[in-house]
Amino acid sequence: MTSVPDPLGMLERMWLIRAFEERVSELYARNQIAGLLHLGIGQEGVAVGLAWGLEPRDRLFGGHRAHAHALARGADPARLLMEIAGRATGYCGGKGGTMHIAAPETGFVTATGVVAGNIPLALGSAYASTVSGDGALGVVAFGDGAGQTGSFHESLNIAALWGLPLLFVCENNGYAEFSPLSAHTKVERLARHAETYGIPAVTVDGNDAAAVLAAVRDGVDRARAGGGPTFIEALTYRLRGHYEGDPGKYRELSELADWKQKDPIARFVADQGLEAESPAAEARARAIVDAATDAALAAPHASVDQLRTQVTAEAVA
Amino acid sequence: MSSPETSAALGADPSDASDPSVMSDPPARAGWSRLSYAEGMALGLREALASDPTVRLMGQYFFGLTPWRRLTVDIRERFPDRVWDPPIAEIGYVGTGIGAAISGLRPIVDVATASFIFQPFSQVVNEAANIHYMTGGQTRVPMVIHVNHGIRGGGAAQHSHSPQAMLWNTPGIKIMTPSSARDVRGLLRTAVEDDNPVFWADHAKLFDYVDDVPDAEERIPFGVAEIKRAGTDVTIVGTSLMVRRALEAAEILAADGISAEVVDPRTLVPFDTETILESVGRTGRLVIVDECHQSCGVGAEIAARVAEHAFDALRAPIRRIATADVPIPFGRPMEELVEPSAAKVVTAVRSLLG
Amino acid sequence: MSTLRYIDAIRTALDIELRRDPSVVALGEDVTYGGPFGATKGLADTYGTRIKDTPISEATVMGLTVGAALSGLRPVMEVMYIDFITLAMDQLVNHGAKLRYMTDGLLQVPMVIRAQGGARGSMGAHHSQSLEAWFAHVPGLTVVAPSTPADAQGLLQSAIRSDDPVLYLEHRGLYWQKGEVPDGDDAALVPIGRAIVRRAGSDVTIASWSHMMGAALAAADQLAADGIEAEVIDLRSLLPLDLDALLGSVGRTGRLVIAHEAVTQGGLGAEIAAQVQERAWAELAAPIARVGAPFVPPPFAPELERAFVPDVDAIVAAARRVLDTPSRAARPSPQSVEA
Amino acid sequence: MLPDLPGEELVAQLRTMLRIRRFEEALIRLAADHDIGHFHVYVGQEATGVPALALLGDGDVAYTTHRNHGHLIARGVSPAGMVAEILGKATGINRGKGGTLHLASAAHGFPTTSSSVGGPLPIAVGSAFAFQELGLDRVSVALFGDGALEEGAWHESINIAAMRKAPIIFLCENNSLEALGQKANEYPSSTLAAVRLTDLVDPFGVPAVPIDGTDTRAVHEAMAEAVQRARTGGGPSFIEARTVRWPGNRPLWPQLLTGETDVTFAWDPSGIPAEHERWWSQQDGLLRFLRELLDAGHVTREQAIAIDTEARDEMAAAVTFALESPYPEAEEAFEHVFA
Repeated sequence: MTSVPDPLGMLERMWLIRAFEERVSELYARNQIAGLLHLGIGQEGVAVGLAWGLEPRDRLFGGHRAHAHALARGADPARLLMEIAGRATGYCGGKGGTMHIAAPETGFVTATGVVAGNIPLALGSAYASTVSGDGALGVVAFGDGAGQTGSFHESLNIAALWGLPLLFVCENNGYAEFSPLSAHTKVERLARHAETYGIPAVTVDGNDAAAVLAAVRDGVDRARAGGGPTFIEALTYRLRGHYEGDPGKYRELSELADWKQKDPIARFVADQGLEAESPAAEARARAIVDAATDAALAAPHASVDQLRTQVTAEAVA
Repeated sequence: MSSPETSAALGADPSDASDPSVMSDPPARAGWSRLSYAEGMALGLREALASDPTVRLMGQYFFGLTPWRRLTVDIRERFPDRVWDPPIAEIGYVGTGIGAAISGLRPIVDVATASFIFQPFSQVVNEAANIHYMTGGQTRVPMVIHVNHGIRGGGAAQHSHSPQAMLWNTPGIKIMTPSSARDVRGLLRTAVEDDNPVFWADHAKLFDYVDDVPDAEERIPFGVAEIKRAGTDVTIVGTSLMVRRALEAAEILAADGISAEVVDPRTLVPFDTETILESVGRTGRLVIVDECHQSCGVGAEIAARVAEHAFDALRAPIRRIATADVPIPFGRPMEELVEPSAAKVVTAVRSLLG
Repeated sequence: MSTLRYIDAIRTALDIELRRDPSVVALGEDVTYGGPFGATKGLADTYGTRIKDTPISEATVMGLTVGAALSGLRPVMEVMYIDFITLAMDQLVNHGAKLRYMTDGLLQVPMVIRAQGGARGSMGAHHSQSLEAWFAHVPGLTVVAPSTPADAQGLLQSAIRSDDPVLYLEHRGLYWQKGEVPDGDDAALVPIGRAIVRRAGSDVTIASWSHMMGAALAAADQLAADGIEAEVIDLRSLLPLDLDALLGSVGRTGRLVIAHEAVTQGGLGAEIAAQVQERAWAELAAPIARVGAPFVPPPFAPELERAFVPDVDAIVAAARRVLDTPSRAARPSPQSVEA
Repeated sequence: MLPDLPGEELVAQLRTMLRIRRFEEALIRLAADHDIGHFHVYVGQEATGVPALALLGDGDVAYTTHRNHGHLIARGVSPAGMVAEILGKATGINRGKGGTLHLASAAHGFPTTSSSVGGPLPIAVGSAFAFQELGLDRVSVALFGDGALEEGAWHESINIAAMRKAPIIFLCENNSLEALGQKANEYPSSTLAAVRLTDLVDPFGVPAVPIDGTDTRAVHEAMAEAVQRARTGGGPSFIEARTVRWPGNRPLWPQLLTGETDVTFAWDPSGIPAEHERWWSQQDGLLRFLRELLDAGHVTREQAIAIDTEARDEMAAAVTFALESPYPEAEEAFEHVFA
């Protein structure tokens, strides 16, 4: 067992993410949320292990499955849910939605709906801190499907060449959209690519939040000491389909059952000896989500008056 | 009539989808069948695969994530060795499609959501579109590039693009934007047999519309517009899903005694300017409804042409109904406001008729 | 005032803004060397690592530029030939242009993308395009295309100071042209979104930008020899367009010719024509004429390249065509026009 | 060392190398008097391209880049038609529409030539894909420089090729030894973080070998093995052929900095100018090949001079043909947009 400094905080945040994602799923099923939803149930260990290793100034960029990352960094669940439900009071005024959530004041800069589209953004953020000297790390979380894109390769190369203060966090959940990784590449561990460019790379059990945290700390220490980027490949599993409504028929039920046994929350509770505290932590998380839901559903829908605002800094006609 | 668009909403399990044989009414006439747009697509794909052993499908999201995607499963079962699922590497697999086309195959490459065309944009506009020209006519690139374009509900700014106007500014690539089961099937057959790259833009909200389709094989030529509804007071030109919105508008206008003619160009490249000019010659008024952004959109080119060549026939300025010039917002009320609608077409027509 | 070549004016603008604002950086392939045409030559001597060479990875460098912009810098990225921007379209169109809107202003993307284009010097279909219409179609972007050294400097300075992603389009056929540029850090600034009348006239309006301005002014000279006074407008800013300037001019002349080097079909001329015919319906005395390149990729051979690029004669012919149309004062008045 | 091939085949390869060398030299001289735009020459890489492409058969295809002249000559394309194309003449192999960047001859297995770095890589994979699907015993070759490895297209292409076990050979001509801007890696490449280029290939499980691109035996053997692997279902191969960048390639426009090639340098080093001693005596693969042929007795000095004279005469005639050829009719610009 790896000890962590704030086990109860991490546990409660994992419960918050789980409760939040389950609620989003329910609301979607009840047709109270629009759009193409990608949930991270089962991957909470990576998001929380990552967030607990960062400082507030560090800038995290998420992908299309990023609710967990925003919450892990401290995004307000109510404002986040409002955004996902297209409300005027959501983080992005309802203009972004599930795939484009942002909570920059928490260090969760933005998400993107384009596979691997966030990797160059994080690269630029890390580059900016080398110029401005603000000491912020660039951090990017992406899935294994991003590993076959050109941007992935280009970004590893530039990060290594320039020695950027950057963490690549690959959440390898075994599936790129609907295909197992083996159908998309012969490369089993994407960390192999990082090694090619001389980037220190480590593969960890992503369902072990403490192990993720330890790997993140190593990477953070390296980057802050001027040692350049680190690549962390966290092996995990998506307990839901690629998107809500995905029947997931491409997966074996036995595989799903196996992974349910490795639930990152249960694992963390057992490893950290939090059996006594867990039910209350879960209850607190669910209460927060209940309140967030009430607030979100009561919030006004995005206002059409805001349709033409923020296209550019200069107001458009 | 309730719009079938709603049932194309994302996310339902395919097993929940209504059986198309139940959805389809009995054949309207002998030798014709009533098919949904999605079934028309699937028919065209199956016919193309059956008629030419060099046809290949690259990609698996022809029907997006709608329940109709089980039709891909059906195609895969019939042609198990002719469908390839590439990795999420659009530059790589679109380029693979180009090379395969150069070397003897006729690939139909699916880029799925049209917003993702910007990933392999260089392959599409710098390579596929230019190769025949740059080589002085030596090499041909007979391929079809498929996307599902447009505002589909909650897709927000990165899953709602209609990039066809940008490609209309790009010499060397043909563009088809069908609006009915019959058109998509017939145009697809022509596209697959064409020796040029063809950009094929579908709209997920078209998939459920049902129309008559001839049982016999049919190839619809490119560059021939179809008058989808005859009228005398105003011409409405629509493309893709917007043909449906135009027809809805014409229906509403008819109740007011306004006779609208609805013209569907069906292909942007080549483009049938003549049919539109003839129609405008009769009606004297033109409204264009297209789902690209307005600035430099498809409507701009049509308006500029008609304004130049039918200047004397026009009795009123040409009006464009397009997607507002903002990134597509996520929230529903805003999304409804930015997209072109039948109501907006009706308002525009009324403003022209005073 | 100093006399500068267009390319020197670009370098001067970069120099001033790099000096004024430590958050400005310049990125691109071989920019420390000066790039293929010398626009950034010598800047690395003064500004050190703020002038940054990148690998040939357009997609990622564009995304990196976006990421740097939303993390506090004002990056200026050079795309060596605008044709190569096709490799970076996703980052530009799906990210750079949209992030402000998608986040409702939580983020801003103050970046400049410099790219040169145009069919000059027989470079063929991959190095010669004029692609402004693509970008004028993308909400969230600002697009400018200067035609003189003064505007080259002034618009680039304004672009760097803008909080929006700006596509700054250079034409390599203009690089060696000289002109007067006001001295000083702020004297040359040119506001974005403002067209300028380069020649006043009352018979026909000719709207153009970038390298085609030279042909437009030459055409006006030819027409003047026949007693036809053309008003020549340099749009300079392509998104947003200065429609008021155009409508004002067309209100006086009743006739409009739009000339650009890009392919006519789907070009920016279509958008301008569509807007003007709608909003100046009553004033238009003749059809709007568009002059642009044919619907073909830029060819290589010098003869073919000359046939591809619209010339002075084409603009003169278009002007005569619209002037030959009998004036239609009795055109029916427009109905209420929606905003 | 020499490939294990009959003497007459080796002499034929020498002839091809000399024809390429004299073609490029003639072009550089031609550029002094004629504006032929920016171009790239293959000087110094002949010993890679000639033995490698000699292993291809009818129906095999190769996709090359902006540095394509040598590859085309190696597979039998007419130098006269190539110079004519470079001058934009009607008799050019692309009818004046491609130019130096896009020289292509489908009949010789060059279906199209892209000047977008990395652009042809996935297209080459596509041809291999088609050969697989159609059951054709053909291979596809992607020819590219080390810069292409900086592009995302590279990563996507090799991943797909490896997944499909496609019959493709990635022949990377790394001509960056002694080039500008080297980094301190084991082998220089301006902007790649990988220590060895072949490291980029290893994760995909594709066999990858670095070879000396001036060692014709190494080229022949690596290519023969790769072709054999492709033809027998073994999938893709990667070859990195390393050569020194010819000094005349260092300026933006190629120049005859080392003077014209003098074949007598192969046996009489006393004539070699001191400032380019290393180039002519150690780094030029063509002269190395000639020395080895002389040593092995496959060719005499007199024969070498005769072959070289023929090559010079052929290229002089090619230039004359091109200069005397007519330019295309301007209307040709509108042909071949669509098939």
